Amino acid sequence: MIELGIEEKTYTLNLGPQHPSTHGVLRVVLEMDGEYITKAEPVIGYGHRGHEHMAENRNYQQFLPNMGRVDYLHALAYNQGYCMAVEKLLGLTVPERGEFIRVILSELNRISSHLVWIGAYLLDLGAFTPILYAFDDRENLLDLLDRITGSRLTYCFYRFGGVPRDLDEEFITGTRAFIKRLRSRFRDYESLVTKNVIFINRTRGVGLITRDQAVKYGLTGPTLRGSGIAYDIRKSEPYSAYPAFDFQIPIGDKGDVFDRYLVRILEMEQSLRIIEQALNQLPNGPIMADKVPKRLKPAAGEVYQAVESARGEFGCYIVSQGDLKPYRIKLRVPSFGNLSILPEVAVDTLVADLVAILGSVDVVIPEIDR
Amino acid sequence: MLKDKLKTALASLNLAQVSDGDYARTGYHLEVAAGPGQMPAVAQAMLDQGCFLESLTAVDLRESFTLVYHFASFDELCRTVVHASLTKETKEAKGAQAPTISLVYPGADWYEREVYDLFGIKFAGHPNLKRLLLPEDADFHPLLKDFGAEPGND
Amino acid sequence: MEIPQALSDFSFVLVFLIGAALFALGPIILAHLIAPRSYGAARGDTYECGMAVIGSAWIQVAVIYYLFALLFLAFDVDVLFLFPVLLAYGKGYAWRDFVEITIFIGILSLVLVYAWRRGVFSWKRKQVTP
Amino acid sequence: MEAKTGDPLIRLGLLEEALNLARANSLWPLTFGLACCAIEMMAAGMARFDLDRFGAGVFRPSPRQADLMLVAGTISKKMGPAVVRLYEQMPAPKWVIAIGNCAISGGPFNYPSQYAIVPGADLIIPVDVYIPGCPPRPEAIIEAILMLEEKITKRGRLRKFRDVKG
Repeated sequence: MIELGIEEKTYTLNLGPQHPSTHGVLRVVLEMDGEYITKAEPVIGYGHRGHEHMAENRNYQQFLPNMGRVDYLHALAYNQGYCMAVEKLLGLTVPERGEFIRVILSELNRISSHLVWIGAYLLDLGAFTPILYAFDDRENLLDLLDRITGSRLTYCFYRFGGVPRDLDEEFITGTRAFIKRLRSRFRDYESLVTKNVIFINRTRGVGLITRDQAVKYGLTGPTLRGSGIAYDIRKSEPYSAYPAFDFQIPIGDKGDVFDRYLVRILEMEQSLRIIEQALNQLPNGPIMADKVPKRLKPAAGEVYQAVESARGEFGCYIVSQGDLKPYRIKLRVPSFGNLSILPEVAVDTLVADLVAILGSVDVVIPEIDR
Repeated sequence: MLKDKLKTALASLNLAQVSDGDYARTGYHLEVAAGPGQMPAVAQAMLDQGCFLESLTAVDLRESFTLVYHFASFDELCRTVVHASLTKETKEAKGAQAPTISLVYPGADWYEREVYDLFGIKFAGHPNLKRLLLPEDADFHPLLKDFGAEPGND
Repeated sequence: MEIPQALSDFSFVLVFLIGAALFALGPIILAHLIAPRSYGAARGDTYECGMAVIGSAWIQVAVIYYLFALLFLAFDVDVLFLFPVLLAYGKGYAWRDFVEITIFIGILSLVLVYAWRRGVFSWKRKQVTP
Repeated sequence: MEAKTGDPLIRLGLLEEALNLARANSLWPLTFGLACCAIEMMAAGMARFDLDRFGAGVFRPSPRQADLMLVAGTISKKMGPAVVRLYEQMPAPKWVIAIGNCAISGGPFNYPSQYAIVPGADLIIPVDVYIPGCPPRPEAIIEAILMLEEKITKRGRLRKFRDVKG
């Protein structure tokens, strides 16, 4: 090679903390040769707020609001995971109506999380219209959840032993109307995005993830199910009232970005089916376990409770030494594992494909950084 | 059953304790206690049975650390927890050390960096053991028990 | 001293040049005077997502970008030639002018066709065999 | 050099007022979502709450084209220098709205042994309007934009409604 004075060097670029397609404050340091990426190293910690340190300085009830702010898109799953872990420690059982209400609200929250993802992801790929549709549907959904829980995003609604407020008639009719309306909107998403040639060309065959890569990196959730592995905590480790409903787990076949998108769309349909069945079979009875002690002093021991959140398996690992404050709480967050595969998948891809891959993994940064 | 296969696979490693877990109360099917040195072998055994590393964390028990590894499997419900206790960095003993398992599970790379960042436990053989969450120039480990424990607000 | 006739015709060009200069420099000077000032240490640095720039951009850039620049150049010069045509268009036989222009642009767009066939525009994805 | 906005060399009253009226009604916010409040900021920009009614819906990713920084979320210590850098790289005139308790005072994450966050955006950059809430509802973000317009044009557009006696 003729020595031209400018030596052959890769170009280093910050896909930095403030970037529209990183869905928050994630920084990816890219080393590129022309348009092709030779090395992509995510740098996280820009959203670190120290939830686990806070857990050790608060008693069990005081840590509940934190649960809504770890993964604020599917906050109710985190509430459910944490409450069920503490209920396991205390040996509390939630009455059946309480479990049904938890499932209904958590599935509604999962749909609102997928709608935000569809909007933000298509925005990354340059399509501005889908986010308007998605957020319009989401606003209707948030009206429902707002009626019952009182907040729109960072829910802190579940209590140890059940649910503090019951569903009222207007919520039930509103939810049934919402289900009908969203089902009719799926055709719009179908024609707007799924059959969109540009979207297919940008996502088919991009960012392939195989099964043994998934095992090595501990992927869970739609990112894993896109590669054809039907691992969903609601089915493989049934909890709460999920055994009472029949629903499928959609899986992709090739494991590329398009399949991960398709899995999330089909999953919303399944969530609607769950909500419908839950509303039809809603038992009456108490919504809160009766004698729940005010000052919780669970016995010493440790517990691990896994729950299926919109991004994957949220595991709440609590070590208690028998006093008011938990000794240690570890939040096993799905996006941590899902993002750690990015350096391996992003090698030799175009920068535009990296944006597609990063979006398809659906990360929420304060959840990764905790 | 996956649990029995795991038991036979782990039996050959003469670990400290391999016992059934009480799933209803703790959420574990298999509880294992191992020395930190045996962790790469345990991780390899788990990977051969198709289990994935669910989470890796540490608990600061004031006089010693406990590394907690969770393994689960995609196909069959069987959650294994592995406790590895670690001496703390005393005046004469070298810093708390544990061999890395990121060569077996590349996903553990970040988990170990996070444990190093928040606890200060070093992992021997880790490709790039740097801080993961805190800024590079931070000089403290926040999740240690003696770090800023507040007066009880119960 | 009386300015010769030929030279005074150039005065229009002079006025035109001065007008152009004012038109260009005017907003810059105006902004310098009446716009509020912003101070800050990193004000002048290149914006890269809130981070300091790593390494320099002065490296060997991939050759594909050079080809794009060439294609742009071909069409840029092409437009330049169309300006004089503007004045003389349609004076004589309009059809003759139209045919001439299409031939002229057609030949130049052969560059585009050639580049397309040679695959300059297709960003080949390195098929990552998982 | 501390990050701040200086006054222009020549101050023409009438011109300044006209410019401020134009600036107030065409605020271009910088997309700068840090945490949960970013989702409420997006919801405020979308169809139902629609910031475009106030000319503030054009979310610009680059600070070079933005004149309003919406600090939406918790500023962690690792992110602090980047926030200051972004503020400095925005051309004057520029304003900052601190959305949510975390941006105002560290919010739920501000307690004695906190080690990871900057308790409040005004410690590092000058803030014009604060919106309490965790997260504040999109209507509150719209009210903040109106209050900022009031601050820029020094004319009480919002004050008329506020003085209506119940």
